Amino acid sequence: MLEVMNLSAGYGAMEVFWDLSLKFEGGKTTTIVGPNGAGKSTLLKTIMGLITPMSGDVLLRNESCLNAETWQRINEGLVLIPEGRLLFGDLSVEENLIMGAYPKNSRKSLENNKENVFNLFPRLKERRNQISSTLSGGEAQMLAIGRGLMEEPKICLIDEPSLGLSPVMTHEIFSIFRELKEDKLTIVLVEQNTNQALKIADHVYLMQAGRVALSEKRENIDLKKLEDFYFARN
Amino acid sequence: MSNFRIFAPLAIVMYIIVPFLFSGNDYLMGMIATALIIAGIALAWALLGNLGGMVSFGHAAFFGVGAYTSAVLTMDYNVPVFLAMIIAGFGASLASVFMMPALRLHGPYFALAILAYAHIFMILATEMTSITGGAAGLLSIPNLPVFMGFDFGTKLGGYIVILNIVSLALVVYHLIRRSTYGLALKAMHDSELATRIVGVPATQLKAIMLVVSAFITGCVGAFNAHFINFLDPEYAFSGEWTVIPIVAAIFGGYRTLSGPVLGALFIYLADQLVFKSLLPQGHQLILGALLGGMILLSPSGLLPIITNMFKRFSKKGDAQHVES
Amino acid sequence: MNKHIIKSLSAVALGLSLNLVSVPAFAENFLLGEHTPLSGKLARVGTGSHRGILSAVKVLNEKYNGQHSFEVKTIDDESSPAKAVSAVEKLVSQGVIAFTGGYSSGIIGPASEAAHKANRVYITFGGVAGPLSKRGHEGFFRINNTAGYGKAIIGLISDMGLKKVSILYSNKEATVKTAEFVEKGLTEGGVTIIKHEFDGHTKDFKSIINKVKLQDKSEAILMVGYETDYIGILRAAKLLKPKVKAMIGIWSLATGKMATEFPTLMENVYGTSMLPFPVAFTTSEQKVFHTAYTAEFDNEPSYLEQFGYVQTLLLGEAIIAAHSKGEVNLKTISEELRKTDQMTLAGRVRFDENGDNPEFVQRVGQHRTGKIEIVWPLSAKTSDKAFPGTPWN
Amino acid sequence: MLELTLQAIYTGLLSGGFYALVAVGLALIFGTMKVINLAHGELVLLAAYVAYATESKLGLNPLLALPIAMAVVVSAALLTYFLTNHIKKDRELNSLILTFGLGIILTNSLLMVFSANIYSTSTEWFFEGVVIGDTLFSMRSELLAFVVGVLSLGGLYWWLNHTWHGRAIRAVSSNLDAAKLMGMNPKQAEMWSWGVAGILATLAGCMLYTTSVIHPPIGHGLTIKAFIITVLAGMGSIPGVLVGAFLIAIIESLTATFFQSSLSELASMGIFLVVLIVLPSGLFGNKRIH
Repeated sequence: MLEVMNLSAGYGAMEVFWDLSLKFEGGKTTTIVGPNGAGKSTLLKTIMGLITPMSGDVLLRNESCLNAETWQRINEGLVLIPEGRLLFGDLSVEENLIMGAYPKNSRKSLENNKENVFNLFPRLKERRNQISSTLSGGEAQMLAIGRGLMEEPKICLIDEPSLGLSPVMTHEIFSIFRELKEDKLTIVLVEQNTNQALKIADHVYLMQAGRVALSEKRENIDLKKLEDFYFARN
Repeated sequence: MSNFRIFAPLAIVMYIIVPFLFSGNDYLMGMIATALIIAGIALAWALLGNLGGMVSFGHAAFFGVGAYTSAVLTMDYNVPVFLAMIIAGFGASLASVFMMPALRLHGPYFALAILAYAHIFMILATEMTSITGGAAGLLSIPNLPVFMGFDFGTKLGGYIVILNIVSLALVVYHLIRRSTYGLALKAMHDSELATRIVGVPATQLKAIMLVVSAFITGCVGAFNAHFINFLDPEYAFSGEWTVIPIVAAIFGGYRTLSGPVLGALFIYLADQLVFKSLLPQGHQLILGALLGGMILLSPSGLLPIITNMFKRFSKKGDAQHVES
Repeated sequence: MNKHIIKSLSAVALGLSLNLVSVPAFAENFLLGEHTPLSGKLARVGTGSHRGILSAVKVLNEKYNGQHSFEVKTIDDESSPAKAVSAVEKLVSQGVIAFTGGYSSGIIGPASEAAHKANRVYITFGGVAGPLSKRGHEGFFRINNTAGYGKAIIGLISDMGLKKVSILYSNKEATVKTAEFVEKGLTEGGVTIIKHEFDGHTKDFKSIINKVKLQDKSEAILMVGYETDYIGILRAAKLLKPKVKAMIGIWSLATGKMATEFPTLMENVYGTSMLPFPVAFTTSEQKVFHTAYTAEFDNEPSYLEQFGYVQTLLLGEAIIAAHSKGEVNLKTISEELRKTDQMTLAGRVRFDENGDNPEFVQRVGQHRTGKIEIVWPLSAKTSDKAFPGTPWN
Repeated sequence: MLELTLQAIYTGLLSGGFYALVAVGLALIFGTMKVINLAHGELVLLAAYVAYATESKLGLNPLLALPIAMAVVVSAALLTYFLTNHIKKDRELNSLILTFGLGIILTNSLLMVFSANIYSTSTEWFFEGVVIGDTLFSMRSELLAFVVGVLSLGGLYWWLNHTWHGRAIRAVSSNLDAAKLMGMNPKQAEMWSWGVAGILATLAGCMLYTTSVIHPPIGHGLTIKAFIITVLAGMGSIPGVLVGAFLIAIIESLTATFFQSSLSELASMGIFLVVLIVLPSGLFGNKRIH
């Protein structure tokens, strides 16, 4: 469904990852875990076209999409739910959600989807008129997820969804992802919260310092061993 | 090294060849001197822009304050002209101190705040009739004096004075850029956050750059007052003293040392000598088109083109020659 | 009333014809220099003055056809002193023998300084600052001055017998000086003056007019500014209708352009003007100017064109006179100019030792249904003034 | 005294509507592209000259010039956009030079075509007085300009909030990367913002011609005023532009009434500086600096 081949990218002259090759199967959930600074977020941004890779290729349904601009990739159903910082800070909560319905296919069901998001996150409904830059970290995260869902993704890249959320909230969010998974969405989940992430994963990558350190099917992964791996560098 | 390759021939041309060829031609000498006035402001502007990372839309303020300071000192208090010109630099620096609250602003906000200051200075000059002569301005401002037997009041004399002012400004700019200050400032330009972490007091450095830039501009303004012998608020604080130097600096490449100077010489002389004779009325149109084209085709300015030409020339082994 | 003009004209004509007879035709091309703002903020006035100068050159060439010719080289000074100085220097290097033109004291000052250094005569109408003529320049002449405008306005207001006048003036050099001159003259005559300063950016004059209406309660409004200011002031006044008996302006108000383009706005408004409009170009001199002007340009000439014409004509005649006596240079042209005493489109012209024209007194015209009648001084009037009278009643 | 004050505030309010109309196009473009269009005032002036030409050459009411003026000005705005878009490096700074150059070209072209003469509409209808309660005076054209200004800003506000093109402009102004992630094409949003700015400049130009006097050099002053209002508003905020414009205009007319007219600009510049230094991101801007 989605594949990156020998991908290298970074900011300016500073490379963040080198020669990455990962494969995300359709209808499956792939989790990428790894410490801060491993290049996970940069990888997602590169897949979305926000960052131009230095070399390598991104394949969407077996075709290179490097020539497609970010907004064209969105129309293919490829959606990134970014971390809370990428909100429209000076727009209200509700306006942020409405912006999510921008892709042509999702405009029709705008009202419906908005209600769904409000049902998922009653907190957002309470604060629908609040300017989003004044939200707390957890609320911002909810809004980012809600806005992503408004786009009606087919392939959903999720960047650190549990960041800043309470354990209860995290649990709820993951139950939403589980539902998405049941709807046969392709999910790429980047997480530091290994515990939760592994529960819904079909495949797991571990990234460290810009490289893939481990690639395994979920059933072959021993959480304990992974955590050893994980903290070995820290 | 590359600095030397540009400055050595430039200095030879400006100090020896130009006076040798044109000293009898008041028209050309006056023209080149005016181009150097623009060059002086452009250099001061670029210093603030390049090292301080601040785009100013209001250098006319420093120019005007310098001009009025020197004119009033020489006319009402009989201060010798050259001394008054230096005091004028301090006057402009003092004016820049009033602008320091604006240093906490960024980008276009800072640019506009400075523009507003310039405008306020112009209105004050118009309204403070007792000191500045108001809208009527000051006529018959003293000429540059005879000094050590040489009459600086001539076109050639004026040319030499402004050339020295610009050269000194270049030296100051160069020294600042090479100093630890300069390094800190460069780092600051790249990332303000980074310098804060490293512990460089960014605002303080910016303030120093503002004062230095104002000083240079003030001296240039004072020179112009004694060169043209006339001032009125609209002229002294005219937006042209801001805009043309900015255009010149960017045109020449404002991140380089010699760019603003070459840019000013080129812009002013090409406009006045070539475009004006091609299109006596509306020659500014060509200037506008040239600017636009330059920005689109060679965004880092004129200097890269010239240095490229240089390289080609030297490869051929031809005589070195700067056309500006 | 035209007797004087006719007399002096015929005297001039006689003098000229004598000249022509006594001097053998020795064809010479006289090169004149002109720097004037054709672009920048003074472009409008500069263009007007320029057209007058071109007309004068045309008239001179027709007059001396076959004997001498005149040519004017013009450089746009872009409303900038430095560029005006460059222009003068360049023109000198191209061999011009004298300068005509220039606008704004700030530009004329340095430019005439450069002409002085190059030993060239410089004649202008564009700068009224006092110090200009006190620099001891032998070759500096100007045909008009603040006083001439001021005297006309003071005369008019005294005739009206007004006791309280509001002066609205722009904070430019010429306007400030003129406003001060009028204030002084009128105050001495026992008139109460209230001044309101505005600047070139002022677009909305309702605030000032409202002050005149509610606080000053004066009997007349005197406007010292330029075309854009007048239009703004008159529109605001027409709206707020202060109880004044007259709306009076100075230059660029009683002009053909204003009369044709804004007939209702201008109704009953006074402004300085040498000639009525449509110009009853009655005298031969006026006809010559008008024919020459309209042959080249499609609008009606205003004071700018007239003054540019007059100064250049005077300069041309002085050059011819100097030439007929031998050498043409700063000294001889200046001498001839100083002998000038004649009636022109711009009134009587005579130069004192400073090069100023002490005879310069403007006349005042009043807009009447698309025309301009001369109403002051009595000796020149073409009609009685409609007083009290404003555009709104 | 009261009468004077009321009239001063009323006068300020009316010109504020016009100022807002001039400023909002600049704000819109700055929002999406972070580009300051220094030729904005010249575009307004261009529209005014089209209105003049329509009136004087075709003998039509200058307001009928709107469609032609719109075609001309919007094309000019889009051309400016395409050129600006081709700047490869340092766009924030270089666009200043580019648009400044375009402003020079426009001013001088107007000078060559229309000469340095001053023009103002000869249609008397615009200058008929409208008097409210015997104390508040205005000309029809001023009232018209105010209404057009406020309605345009209202319409723009609605458009930005309720249409997808408008929303895309807001999103791009707010956060470029996030906007791309919502499937928005920033180029398209930028183009729309220039086009709409062109339309607003056209309206402003026609209002300028019917309320005031035009000649070539005034374009630059309009840009500066627009810029000041935009910064005062907090870059990109539409309600902020309206409030900023009213604030500036009312302060100017109060100064003209109670001090003198030539100090108006000093007062508005002073207020501008004070606001800028106390609230660096403007009255309605984000509290975050930079």
